[in-house]
Order: sequence, then C-alpha cells, then structure tokens
Amino acid sequence: MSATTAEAEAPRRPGLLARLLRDPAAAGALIFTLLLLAAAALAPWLAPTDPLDNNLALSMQPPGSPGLPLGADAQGRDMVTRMLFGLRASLLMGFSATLAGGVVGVLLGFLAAFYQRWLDGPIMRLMDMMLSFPAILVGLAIAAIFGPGLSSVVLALAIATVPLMARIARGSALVTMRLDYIEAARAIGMTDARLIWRHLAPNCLSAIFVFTTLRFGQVILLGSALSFLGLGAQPPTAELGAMASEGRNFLFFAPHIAVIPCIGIFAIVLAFNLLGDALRDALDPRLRF
Amino acid sequence: MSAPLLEVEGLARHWAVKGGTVRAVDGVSFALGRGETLALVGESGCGKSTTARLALRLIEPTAGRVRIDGTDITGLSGGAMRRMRRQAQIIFQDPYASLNPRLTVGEAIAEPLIVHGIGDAASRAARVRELLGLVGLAAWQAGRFPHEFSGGQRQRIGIARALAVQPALIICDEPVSALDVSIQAQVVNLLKDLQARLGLAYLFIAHDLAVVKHMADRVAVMYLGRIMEVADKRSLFANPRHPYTRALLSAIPQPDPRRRGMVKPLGGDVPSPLNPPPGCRFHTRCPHAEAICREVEPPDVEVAPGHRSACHFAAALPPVEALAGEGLSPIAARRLALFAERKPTQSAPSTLT
Amino acid sequence: QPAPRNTLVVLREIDADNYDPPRSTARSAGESIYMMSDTLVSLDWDMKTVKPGLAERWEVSPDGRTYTFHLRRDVTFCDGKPFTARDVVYTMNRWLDPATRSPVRWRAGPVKEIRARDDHTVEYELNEPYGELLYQLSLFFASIVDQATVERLGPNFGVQGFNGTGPYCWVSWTPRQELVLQKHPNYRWGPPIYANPAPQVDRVIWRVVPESQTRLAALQTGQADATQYIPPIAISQLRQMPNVRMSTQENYFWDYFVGFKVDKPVMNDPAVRRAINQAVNRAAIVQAVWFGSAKPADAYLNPNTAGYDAEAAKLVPGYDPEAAKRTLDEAGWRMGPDNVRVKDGQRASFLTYVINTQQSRQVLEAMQADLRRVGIEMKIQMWDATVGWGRLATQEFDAFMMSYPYVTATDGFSLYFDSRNRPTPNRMNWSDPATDRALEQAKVALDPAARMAAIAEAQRLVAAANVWFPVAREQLWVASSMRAEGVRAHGIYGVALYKGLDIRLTR
Amino acid sequence: MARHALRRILLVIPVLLGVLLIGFLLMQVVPTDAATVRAGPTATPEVVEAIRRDLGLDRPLYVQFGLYLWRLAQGDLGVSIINNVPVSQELGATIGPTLELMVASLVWAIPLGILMGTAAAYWRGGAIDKAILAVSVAGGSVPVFFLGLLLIWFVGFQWQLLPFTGRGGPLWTMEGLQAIVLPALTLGGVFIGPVARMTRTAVLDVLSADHVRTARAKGLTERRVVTMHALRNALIPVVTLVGLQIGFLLGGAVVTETVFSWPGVGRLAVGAILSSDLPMAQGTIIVLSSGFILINLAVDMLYAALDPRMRAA
Amino acid sequence: MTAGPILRIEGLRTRFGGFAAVDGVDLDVPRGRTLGIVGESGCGKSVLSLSVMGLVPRPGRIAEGRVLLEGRDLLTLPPAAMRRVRGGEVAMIFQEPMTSLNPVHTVGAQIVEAMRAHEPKGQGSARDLRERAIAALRRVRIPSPERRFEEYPHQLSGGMRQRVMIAMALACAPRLLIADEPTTALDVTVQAQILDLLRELQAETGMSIILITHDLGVVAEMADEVAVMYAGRVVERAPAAALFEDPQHPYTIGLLGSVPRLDEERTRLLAIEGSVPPPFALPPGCRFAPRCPFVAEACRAEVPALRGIGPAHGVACLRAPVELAA
Ligand SMILES: Nc1ncnc2c1ncn2[C@@H]1O[C@H](COP(=O)(O)OP(=O)(O)OP(=O)(O)O)[C@@H](O)[C@H]1O
Ligand SMILES: Nc1ncnc2c1ncn2[C@@H]1O[C@H](COP(=O)(O)OP(=O)(O)OP(=O)(O)O)[C@@H](O)[C@H]1O
Ligand SMILES: [Mg+2]
Ligand SMILES: [Mg+2]
Ligand code: NI
Repeated sequence: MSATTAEAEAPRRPGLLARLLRDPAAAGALIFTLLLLAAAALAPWLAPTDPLDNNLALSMQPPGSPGLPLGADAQGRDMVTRMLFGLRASLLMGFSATLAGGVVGVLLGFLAAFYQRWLDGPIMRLMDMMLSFPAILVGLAIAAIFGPGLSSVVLALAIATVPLMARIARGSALVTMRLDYIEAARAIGMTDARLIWRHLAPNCLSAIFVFTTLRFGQVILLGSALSFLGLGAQPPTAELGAMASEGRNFLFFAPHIAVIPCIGIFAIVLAFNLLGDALRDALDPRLRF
Repeated sequence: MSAPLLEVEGLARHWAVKGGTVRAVDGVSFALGRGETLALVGESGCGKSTTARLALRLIEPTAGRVRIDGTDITGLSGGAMRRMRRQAQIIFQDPYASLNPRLTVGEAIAEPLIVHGIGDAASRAARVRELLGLVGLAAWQAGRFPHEFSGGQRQRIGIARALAVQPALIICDEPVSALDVSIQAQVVNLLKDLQARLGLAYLFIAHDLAVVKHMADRVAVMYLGRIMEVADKRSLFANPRHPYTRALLSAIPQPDPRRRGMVKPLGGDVPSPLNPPPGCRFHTRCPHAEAICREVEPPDVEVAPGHRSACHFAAALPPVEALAGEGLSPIAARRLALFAERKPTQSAPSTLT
Repeated sequence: QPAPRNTLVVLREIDADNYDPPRSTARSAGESIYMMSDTLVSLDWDMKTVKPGLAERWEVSPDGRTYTFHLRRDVTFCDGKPFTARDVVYTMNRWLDPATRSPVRWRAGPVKEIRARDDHTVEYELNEPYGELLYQLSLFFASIVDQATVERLGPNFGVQGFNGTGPYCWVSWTPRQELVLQKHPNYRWGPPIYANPAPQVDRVIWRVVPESQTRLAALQTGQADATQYIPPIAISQLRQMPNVRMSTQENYFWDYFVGFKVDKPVMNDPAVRRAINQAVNRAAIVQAVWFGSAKPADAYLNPNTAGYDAEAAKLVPGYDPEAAKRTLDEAGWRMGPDNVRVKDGQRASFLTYVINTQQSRQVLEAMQADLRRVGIEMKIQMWDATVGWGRLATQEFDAFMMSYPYVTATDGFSLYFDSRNRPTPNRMNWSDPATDRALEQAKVALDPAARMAAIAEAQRLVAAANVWFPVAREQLWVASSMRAEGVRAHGIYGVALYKGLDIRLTR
Repeated sequence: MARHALRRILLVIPVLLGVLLIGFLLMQVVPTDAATVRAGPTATPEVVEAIRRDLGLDRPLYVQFGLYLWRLAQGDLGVSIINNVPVSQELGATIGPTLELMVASLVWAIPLGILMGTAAAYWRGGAIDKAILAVSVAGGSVPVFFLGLLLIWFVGFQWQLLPFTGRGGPLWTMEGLQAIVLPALTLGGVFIGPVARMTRTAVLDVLSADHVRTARAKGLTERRVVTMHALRNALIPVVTLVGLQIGFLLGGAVVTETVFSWPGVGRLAVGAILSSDLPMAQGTIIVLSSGFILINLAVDMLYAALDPRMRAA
Repeated sequence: MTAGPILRIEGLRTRFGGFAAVDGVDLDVPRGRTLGIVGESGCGKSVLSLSVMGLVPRPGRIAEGRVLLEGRDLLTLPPAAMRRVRGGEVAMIFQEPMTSLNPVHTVGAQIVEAMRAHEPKGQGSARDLRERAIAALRRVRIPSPERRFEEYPHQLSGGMRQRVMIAMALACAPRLLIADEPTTALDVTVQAQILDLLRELQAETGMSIILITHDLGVVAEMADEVAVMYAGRVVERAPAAALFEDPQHPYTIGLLGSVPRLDEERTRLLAIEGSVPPPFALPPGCRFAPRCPFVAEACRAEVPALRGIGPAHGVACLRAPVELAA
C-alpha cells in the first residue's frame, strides 16, 4: 500500500506478537516456552549421550560429578540427556492429548452451539457425563484396558480434555453467534458449513487458544499424576512424570533423580501458564485500541 | 402495478423463555413497494428487530407469511431460499459487531459474490472497488481490517456488503442509532443518495422519529409486537391518529430552547411482552383509555386513504397542534447555509482521520 | 508423634485380599496369619529344620505315607475354646475341599485321608509318599482355624473376623489401611525357636504405607516400629542410623528370575536364551539395584536350600558379552540395520511383562540396555500388581520377570517346571517328559539320596536349556525402632516377623 | 429458587444414569479376568475356571448388566470379588475420610486463595500483585505428589512436626487433626494458585464495572467497595470455576491419598480398577462421579444464592 | 459567598498515558441551575465529570488544574474528606442504568448504604434508614416503594433503575448533581419522564446540575447554560437560548445541522465530513480544523482561546463569527 495516501495517521494496531513482546513478562514466557520447545525438538542433537545407554557404575551420581552436570539416574544414565528426552516425550504427550481432545471437543462444542435446537442438549449432557469422571479414573480405566504406556495416558488425557474444550468452544461460539456478522452472513445465503468454518471458528479461536495453553499445563500435571500411579511411559522411554515418579523412591538418598524432572514439569507448566496469561491479556479486547 | 416487493401478512414470532412465552411479534402485516422506504418505529423491545429477521427468514416465524417479489419464502427449501437472498439484504445497528474482525473489508464485501458464484476473482475485485467507491470509501481500503475503521465507516462497509448482490430491498435495523450525531448525518445522507441512484427499497427501523421523518415515505408505529398505526409520513406527523404515536411525538425533546416544556411525558413503563395487557395493548398508559380499551382489541381501521390506526377512538381523537415550529433561528440558518456551501464536494470519499 | 504405648506398629507396602489361610497366596496375608494362628509344625531360623508347633512330636510311617501328629493339650483359640484334633481335621479337609477353591491345594500333597485318632492325635494319610509335607505344613496355608467361626462367617472368614490359636487375635481390619491385632492372653505355646513362648506386646497394628520414602521417614521418626519393606538403597544407610535396628536372615529363599516362553518365536531358540544369560551383567545389576542387600543368582536355587545341586549351577552361563555375540552368530542371528539381530526374517525382539515394582523395573531396564549391546531388543510392559497376574496367565508375552519364595528345591521346581502347571504357574510353557519324570521321583522317593538325585536331575535339565535367567537372591532385612527389642528376621514364605514373639517394647 | 433447584436436580438424573452405564461398559472392556485375579499367581486353570463360574462371569454381558442394575435399584452395590466385602460397606468406610480431606483442603485453600486474589487485584500492577501472581502460578504448576513428598521430607521427617502416615482418627481428636494437616496442605496447596488467579481476574473485572464506579461515587470507603461490591460479585464466577475444578481436585485427592496412605475412596478406586474388581470399581466410579455431580449441583445452588438474577421467577 | 458559581473548574487537564482526554477546560456551574455539556462520543465529557468526582480510572490522572467546590479545591482534599464530598455534597448518576447498580444487592440496601456512608457512625437506626430510603424512592415517583425496596435491580425496568440511581444520588441532599447521559439508554417516553423528574427535583431542592449528553434536544430542554466540547476542549459556552439562537463555533453549527428536526423539512442533512480525530493523532492548533469548512492557515498553528463575545457567551474559534470568515 502506498504511503502517499493520506491513510498513514492511524497507527496500525500492533500484531499479536508485537503485543506479546511489549510486556516483558509475556515476552519472557514466550521465549521460555520457545526455548523449552527447541530443547525438546533438538534433543537428539543436544544430548551429550545416548538416552538408552546405561552405565550402572555411575548409578545415582549426584549433580556436579565429573561429566555429569545434573548427575546420573539409577541406571547411571546422564540426567541431562534424560531430561532432554523426557521433555520431548512430555511435551509430545501434552501436545497430542490437548490437540486430540481439543479438536474433538471444539467440534462438539461448535455443533452444540450452532445446532442449538437439536444437538445442544444431547451433546452437553454427554459432556456432563464425561466431565464427571475425574481424569485420573479415566486414565486408570484406559490403562487397565490397553495396558499402561504413553499412548494410554495420551488417550485418557485427550478424553478428559474433550468435555472442557467442548464447554469453552460452545460458550465462545454462543457469544459469537449472537454477533450481527453471523446473521449478515446467513442473510447473504451462506451454507452452514462455510459459516462455521469462515466466520464462527476463526472468531472463537482466541478464547480456545488461551484455554488450550492453560489446559496444556494441566494435562502435563495430570500425566505426571498418572505416571505416579504407575500408568505412564514404559521403560526405557524417558518422560518427566515417569522419571519423577520412579525417582521418588530415591528421594531421601539421591533427591536429584526425582527433583530435577519435577522441576522440568514445573517449568513446562509454568511456561504454558504464563504464556496463556500473556495471551489472554494480549487478546483481551479491553486492552486493545 | 405488480405485487409489492415485500409483503408481510399476519407475521408472528413467539419465544419460549423461562416463565412463559414472549410474543415478540404478534400478528404484523405491511407491504413495501419498490423504491419505497417504510419506517418501523417503536420503543425498545417492541419487536422491530424480530420483524426484520422474520422478513428475511433468518428466524422461522410462528405464524404468518412473507412474500418477496410475490414468492412466499416461508416454505422455500434451503437452496431456493439461498438464491432468494439475493433479493433482500440487511444492515445492522452495531457497526462493531456486524463485521467479521478477521476478514478484510475486501473479503467481507466479496463474500456474497463468492457465495452466489458471481463472477471470477478479477471481476469480483473490480466490483469490490466499485462498491467501496459507491459508499464513499477508497479502493485501497479493501485490504484493511474492520478495526482500522471508525464506526461510520464500518457502517458504510456493511452497506457495501449488502449492496454487493444488487438487492432490491435492504432492511436497515437501526443503522444510525449507534452513531454520533455528526456521523449519523453522513450515513443518512448516503442511504438517501443510494436509494436515489439504485432505486432501492428500505425497511428502515429506528427509534428516533426525527430521523424517520427525514428518511421515510411511510411510517409504521409498533408497540408490544403489534403495529399501532401506519400512514404516509406527512399524514402521520401532521395528524397522528393513535394516542401512542402522539405520545411518542410529544416525548421528543426539540433542539430549540424556545419550545422548552413542550415535552409531555407519558406515565408508566412499557409492559412486559411476557403477558401483554388484554384488549388494547396500550390502554395501561393511554390518556384516552376507556372501558372498551381494556376488553376489546381494537380493529385496524383506515382513517384516511393509506392511513390505518388500531385505536377504538382513532377518528375521535382531537386534532393536534401543529408540530412545525419556528425551525432554526435566522442567524443559525444562515450560518448553516454557509457551512454547507463551503463543504467539500458532497459524499466525497471521506478519507477521515 | 510416637506410636501408642505397648502397641507395635508394623508397616507394609500392600494389603492382602483377605486373611483366610487357604484362600490367599499373598505374603501380606501370611504376615498376619502367622500371628493370628499356628501351624502343626514350625520352621527353624535355618529354614531347614522342622520344629514342633501345635504338634509336640510326630512320626512318619516307614512307607512314608502316614504321618501321625501328637498335639499339645494346653492350646486354646482366641475365643477361649480348647484346641483339639477335630480342628486339625476340619482345617485340613477344608483346605482340600474343592469348594474352598484353594489356589494352593496341591501343597497339601496327595492326601488319602486325615483322621483324628483321639482328641490329641491326628493321622495324615497319603496315597503316595510326599517328602515335602512337613515343610508345606509349616506354611501359613495350613494354619489351624476354628470350625464354628468359619461356618458362622462363611466367605467373610478372614475378612470380617478370624479365630485361631495364634499369639495375637483379630480386632479389626480396614482394608488398605490397617489390621489391628491384640495379645492372646493365654498364649504360651509358641514354637521352641523363640526364647519366650508368650507374646509381650499388647497390640499389633499392621499399617499399609505404599510409599517407600514415607515408610522410611515414619520408621525414623518413631511413628512406626518395624518394617521389612525397605528399599534396598536404604539398607546400608539404615544400618548406620543410631535410632534404627536392623536384623537380617541368611537363610532366606526369595529369588528374582526372568523366565522365557520356550515355545514362542525367538525365545524358542535355545541359543538366544543362552546368549541372554551371557549378555547380561548380573553382578553389576544386582549391585546397582540392591546395593549389596541381594546376591547375584548364579543358579536357579539358593545354595542353602534343601535339594540344591551344585552341578546344575555350573550349567548357568556367566557374564561374557563376547561369548553372547558368538553364540548368536553361530546360531545364525545376524546383525540387522537397526542394531537388532535377524534370523530368517525374524527380528531378535521379545516382549517382557512384569509386575511394576521398583526392583523389577530397574533390573529389566538394565537388562534391556545390556541386551541392546549384543543386538537383542527387549520390550518391557509393566503392570500393576493385581492386573498383572491376570496378564501373566496369558500367552501375549515372550518373557516375564517374577520373584518368589520357596522352602525346598522340590517345592520351587515342581511348581514352575511341571508340564501340568502350564500356563500358570509354569509360564515358560516348559514341557519336558524327562523333567516331569524327575520331579515325580523327587516327590515320591523315600530315600533321601534318591530324592536328591532326582531333583538334581531336574535342575540340570532346566539349567542346560536356559529356561530362566536367574537374577538375584534377595536378602531379608527388618528395620525396627529403638524401642522395639527382639525383632529378628525369619523369612518363611518371605515373612520376616513370623510369629512376632520375643518382641518387647521398651519405653 | 426451589423450582430452580428442582429443575437442576431433575437434570442430574439422566447424567447419573449415563455415568452408571459408561462406568459399567468401561469396566467391561477391561480385558482382565476377575477370576484369575482372585485365584492368585500360583493357581491352576481348573481353580480359575471354577471361580469364574462362582462369580457368574460366564454369563452373557447383558445378563450381568441387567442383574447389576436390578440389584443397584434395590440399593445393593454388590460385593467385592476380591474379598467379598460388600461394596457399600467399603464405600461407607472410605467416603468419610475423602470428604474430610477435601473439606480440610478447601477450608483453608479457598479463603486464602480468595484473599490472595483480592489482594493482588487491589494492588494490581504493584509488587504485592506480582509476588502473589508468581506464587499462585508457581503453586499451580507443582505436581501434587511432589508437594506431598516435600512436605513429608521437611515437615514430617526433618523437623518431625507432624505425622504423615494415614488417618489419625476422627477429626475431633488431636490425633485426627494432626494427621490431616499435611495431606490437607498438599491437596489445598495445589488448589490455592488457581483460586487466587481466578479471584484476581474476577475482582479486576468487577472493579472496572459500572456499579463499582457507582459505589465509589456514593462516597463509600475503598474497603467497603472492595468487600461488599467487588468481592461479592467476583465470587460468582469464582464459584463456577471452582466447581469446574472439582474434577481436578478429585484427581489430586487420589494422588494425595496414595502419598499419605489416606484411607479414602480415591485410593479404593485406584485399587479396585487396577484389580478389575468390577463391583468395587463401579461403586467407586458411581461415588466419585456422583460426588462430582453433586458438588457441581451444590455450586449451582450457591451460584443462585450469590446471584439474585439466577433465582428465576 | 452566595452569589458565585457553586463549582468552578480551572484549567483542568486529565491525561491517559500519552494524551489528555480533558485538555485545559474552564467551566463554571451556576448555583441552582443546570449546566449542559454536549459533544460527541469520546470528547471527554465523562472524564471531565469523573475528574470532578475524583474517580478517574487508571491509568488516567489529573495533570493540572483546579476544581473548586464553594472555593475548596477538591483535587487537594485528603481522601477521607473527598469521600465525604462524593455522594454527600456532589452526587453522580450514570448513563447505563442496567449496569450501574450492583446486581447482587437489593435496591434498598444500596440506597441505605449511600445514606450510611455520610452519616456519623452509629447514627440512624436500620429502621429509620429504611424509612428514609423508601421516602427517597417515593420522591422519584416509584410506585409501591416498600415492595421495590426489597427487590433486586434486574427486577426493575430501565427507567425504574434510573430512578433508583437518582434516589440514591439524592439520598444525602447533594448541592451538585452530575448526570452523565442519564437518559441515553432509555426510550423516548421514559426519557421524557426522567427529564421531567430531574426538573421537578431541582425546583424542589435548589441543587445545581451538570447534565452531560450528546443530544441537542435534551440540552435545549433542560440546560440553562451550555458548554460544547470537542476533542477534550470546550469550544463554545453560552446560555442555552444564545447558543441555539446564535451558534458561533463551526462545530456547533455543524452539530445543529446534523440533527434532523421534526419542525423542519430538509432534503439533506448537513453532515460534518470526517470524524473526530483519535486522541493519539490530535492536530496541533484548533482540533476541529481538519473538518472545518472555514479553516484558515492560522487555525492549524494556533490553539484558539475561549474568548467572550457576548454576555456569558464564549467561543474558541479564530474565525468566529463565520460570516466574517466567509
Ligand atoms: N432469541 C430470543 N429469545 C427470547 N426472546 C427474544 C429473543 N429475541 C428477542 N426476544 C424478545 O422479543 C422481544 C422483541 O425483541 P426485538 O429485538 O425484536 O426488539 P426491538 O424492537 O428490536 O428492540 P430494540 O429497540 O431494543 O432493538 C423482546 O422482548 C426480546 O426480549
Ligand atoms: N480508562 C481509560 N483508559 C484510557 N483512555 C480512556 C479511559 N477512559 C476514557 N478514555 C479516553 O478518554 C477520552 C474521553 O472519554 P470520555 O469517556 O470522557 O468520552 P465521552 O465524551 O464521555 O464519550 P461518550 O459520549 O461515548 O460517553 C476518549 O478518547 C477515551 O478513549
Ligand atoms: Mg432491535
Ligand atoms: Mg461518556
Ligand atoms: Ni438517541
């Protein structure tokens, strides 16, 4: 667009990223999250050792031992390596569960809101039922059915996420549906599918997105609780929750084996909480101009 | 003379709410010819927006029928209804909620064309430019997002979108109520210009009788889901034949301190549409109410050609004193004229800000 | 927050399903049943010598088929009723009755009839000789219970109540939380292995604390008096602690092993099983997992077991990864692209099921790493204890890891390697007529030498075929608080406190 | 109000029925065989088969479900297939401690969370706000078991201040009170962060509302504005959100009960599901799910009590 | 001390971060009479009134100026004293009757609360306060006030709620009432009732009123004096009659032309082209210059001061009267 036209006066509303970066706390959260993601993605290249290679002689070496800045776990594996791969598995677990549960939940929520006459009642009653099973119970049942393991945990967490997502999506869709542009689009003669896809969904996404980041943290926490109950990743997979729950047996003797993964979980959850908060602020219409 | 463009007959819509049924629209009939403006006025909650939505079948009526260009749309199937929508479009009160914040202005205006499969990408782009020009915006603004525009400009974008499919009828649901006075005048002028150029018909919904008087050819006054009085504008303002219309007229404060104290407030509040009063709906607030009003629903009578009123005493009401006052003071009028004279060309693209 | 006065608080990891002797196989059931009731005979600290229990003495007929037990006359049940031969007959018959559905019925031997000759003499007649009988009768499954109480409580016997002749009596049970026992006031008939035949503690509380660190903390802060569920890593440290006493038992037969399903692909190649035995550094693993509180199991049985065969032990290969590679190479397993060997299109990969415990997880993870180095892929699936047993009865897996208690060589081997015991407890699907024959001989032989020869034969057959990878022989440790004196580890069926006698609470 | 309550209660019934059905089906899909479980590790196949027949597990599924429902309608939840104890008896013994634990956790966590959130909103942007925000975000990010183990390690073990193994007794005894402190701190500790943050957002929302401006224009003291106008209104969204978080709290309770050997229904559920003790598992599922539903019902009622607009005519 | 204005605002400037929403406003509120303030949305009317009340929301703050109530500068009062002024001497009602009442307290409780806030501690029994609150409700012509006292805001109609707001504002007999668009959200018939009521109450109590609105009709109906605001400044000030008779500022003229009138028939309205400049892009000089047909070079450079051109009539325009400019 030419700068010669007389339109230059109104400053462009800064983009989402710019608004995020303006607040130092938000920028910090964003950078922190990106660092975690990068560390997880690059784990195979960053890790100093093979994640599966053990050396029983080094079992439980405390942090700061020669060549082992974070010490070694009970199998004598380098904690740095284990943490990098654990981060990777945990994030992957969180992502796939939130994503899978999110997609299904959002879809159901939209359908419930859009076809309020026929679908709202049935769908939301079903969601109520699902919601009334604590995630831990779902996880237990699924582990009992499919055997413990990362995929069971993901499935359980996804199922537990569906009703929450559906509620958020429905709520946000109901608000959006009351807006005139939806009515205008209908008046144009648009089909329902196009209406949902082009008008409803994009405008509900910010609320859903914010919730997703917050849910992500919860999912990681729930996953670690499931691991604690012995339903998590199977050896030799490194996953933070499983590492922490395994390490707790050495808590009094080699605390680093449990404490370091716990700090890892804490870091992820914290990062996503902060990011979610920052996003919420950045997307809050009242803070726009 | 062919059938009216829009014809509404016995239209009703009831909402089930907790505690009962709201009779939002309760048997409304009117007709609107090509190129004509029919204004619908009434207090908040009397069912104006509901009527507008019913007329476009954005919601399904509880009873009654709507004919557009002679076709009864109440029974049309999905596809046929979608095609019918090219005939009639709508613009809304809230300039902020009526545009999808995630579509550029160009996309928003082009969308009706895409939906109806009109033209290819290039011709649509040209049409968007044309439409923007028509409503006084610049072509380069097509790439901008709604939040970069002021309320008045957004309302213009909404109008451009409605015009895209070349409808014969536009339903304006309080298009200027949310705008500042100075901007409101711009939009009112634009609507009138467009009507003159494109031969549009408007169903113009408003609560401000002064604006209505400026815009409309005919006026329908609604109260609690019913039309109380319909008449030609001149006839209605000069000789209102329904007490409610009179009450409305005398409640409007005039921008003229010389007329101070002429405002005569009506007692009481609008009753809840949950259980409208029996008989004449207005009897609870009517200064002329008699026993019959409390029991018998007044029929719709034609008191003069084209002037109908739903009041038992429509013909018996005393004449009103002429509303036309002194108008502007001479000094003010002269200055106004000067102002208008020196204004840049009318309805030029207002690049505002 | 000290434990209450004169109440012994014992911690354990998990609770039992019930406390009915013939109906539970859990160690945690045994822990309390030994305290609440008595067996006809008892086992000495050496785990070999059978000592008197409720029976003062006994005779075995020359053909080895009839055992005559002479019972003590001063014994009463918790409810005060005197104990007689009728109770023994009832208890034994109940155990044998198919309606009882005892999972350990076979332990009673090939019984022909059990008779009360008089009020204080019981005859136990067998169809064929059963050399194991006295050992089996020392196990808690054979604890004598009161007929009237069993009949009154029906299936709730051992759930809502109990009536035995033991040093402590049932008070209440809150499943998964605690079992409360109180002193049996008249009890004076404890086994002669104890210095004092009468209990000296008023109450015993068996409390379930699943978290190992919590148990340790509770013990050290005096919230509890004793536990045998000590994480191996803590043992050496606890031994230095001034406020904790430790007691151990040399003759403790509780072994960990990995068994292979010998009829499943990959596992059916004896070379693979042999290579696994060679590839895994057992000593390093046992050190890293048990920190010296267990010995590497270089044989299928503990050398102190009655019936142990040293020759068979030599057949178990030692750690030699190079040899493992050679074994595999010779058998035609070639290294594949993903560092897993392949033979005839079959990857050298197998799935291992295990009940999720700290030790087994660690052992398997270390094994997994060792096997990776020689080109064998071991997949691990862990199960919670209760589902796990069901899973371990299926044919879904190729290998499994378990730990188990035993009393004699015959005891252990006829349980696991008898072809009739497939699919459980013979989860290896080991079906070898020669082994079956040897086991049968060991059971019925009257001559100790012949019995020894037969059981040795069975051990050699199994060891030569590398049906297992023996892992570790756990040692038993009991930790007790300073105020609890006289806590001594016994270890019968893995139960440390046995009758709980000789324990006194000071302070 | 009464009609509103009645409507809500009626709405709960289909949900409860659905929960029952899902719970039953879920447990049916579990591929473990209860008979094997019961028989134990060294049992032979014949014994297992006999046990299976005893338990009626050889009957078709719909017969089992029908029988289950029939007995349930009579208030009979069945007996544990593991140890024959009536399910209702086990549930009866464990619900109390769980309720006790949850109440003890909420009783301090919610008021403190609300206090923290209000303080943060009141001094928004300042150091206090930042500190509270940091604490509550951090508090919401700690795994429950980790917090529990830390408390055991320091409070229980290092400083020997409080017991941490199991329930000490009824709450009105000294032992009972002492024993519940650490579990309640753990469970409440992870809840306090979310409550504080919700409260902060809600109070901030309300503080910018028109009616708060009205209250200030009346010349009320700031304290009265915050407590009577901001906080009171902010409680409405907080209450709803707390209701939604109950599921999370139940999950936390399961873990807390395990860490502290607390004899609650959560631990019972874990054990029962994992051991395929179908009647027991279903019993616990029904209890936990109806607990969730009932708490939400209560929250709804509370919501109506707090918000006169909800007391429909 | 009796004759002068009850409230005098001098050089008031209220800033929000980088811009001043109220930018150097001088105003007098005549005693016992009504000052109307008109102007378009966002021109600073509400901020001005909130500045007087000491209720400017964050991040706004009053940068300079004085607000003299009977000679006392409200801006320098300690918080406790200011609180006594608020609701006691100066009361305020707002535009949105729907949201300006707390939905969780009864109407009566909210009125009682206002009374109690300005009463010496412990005075007035609950019963007494209740009686007075009911009397206040009766005074604003609420039917069956005893019943309404117990009701919640959502049970009342918009007009009723606005009356409650007025009752609350008048509870402590203030000497100055600030009404910020009190009728904008209401229907015309109800608006007429409220305006009527305000007029009657003023006659009864002799209080002064600042009436803020965007509706010239309401100003003409109610105000004795009028101030026209544009983009944070007062551009014209006059007695009501003088303003409509002799509008001086081009913006006032445009405003008068933009309003359709019932008493006149025009084919086109006189629209002021463009729109109010956003606060972050204010032009230097006269802020109306970009939209003004009479603009001259000087207008873009110099900030016009409010100059007197008649008795109590002031205008901030270099080109006024516009005939001369034309
Ligand atoms: N979706 C709905 N559900 C229930 N009631 C509704 C719904 N839409 C409208 N109503 C009710 O119908 C009546 C008429 O509403 P409508 O929006 O048509 O009024 P209106 O005349 O447009 O009012 P306004 O001037 O406030 O826009 C109102 O009482 C309203 O509460
Ligand atoms: N809390 C705030 N934060 C930032 N800017 C504000 C705030 N409140 C008001 N403003 C700005 O101050 C200016 C004046 O606002 P004000 O509310 O006084 O306008 P107004 O004349 O009352 O408009 P309206 O007729 O819409 O009520 C506007 O530009 C507005 O954006
Ligand atoms: Mg409307
Ligand atoms: Mg305002
Ligand atoms: Ni208006």
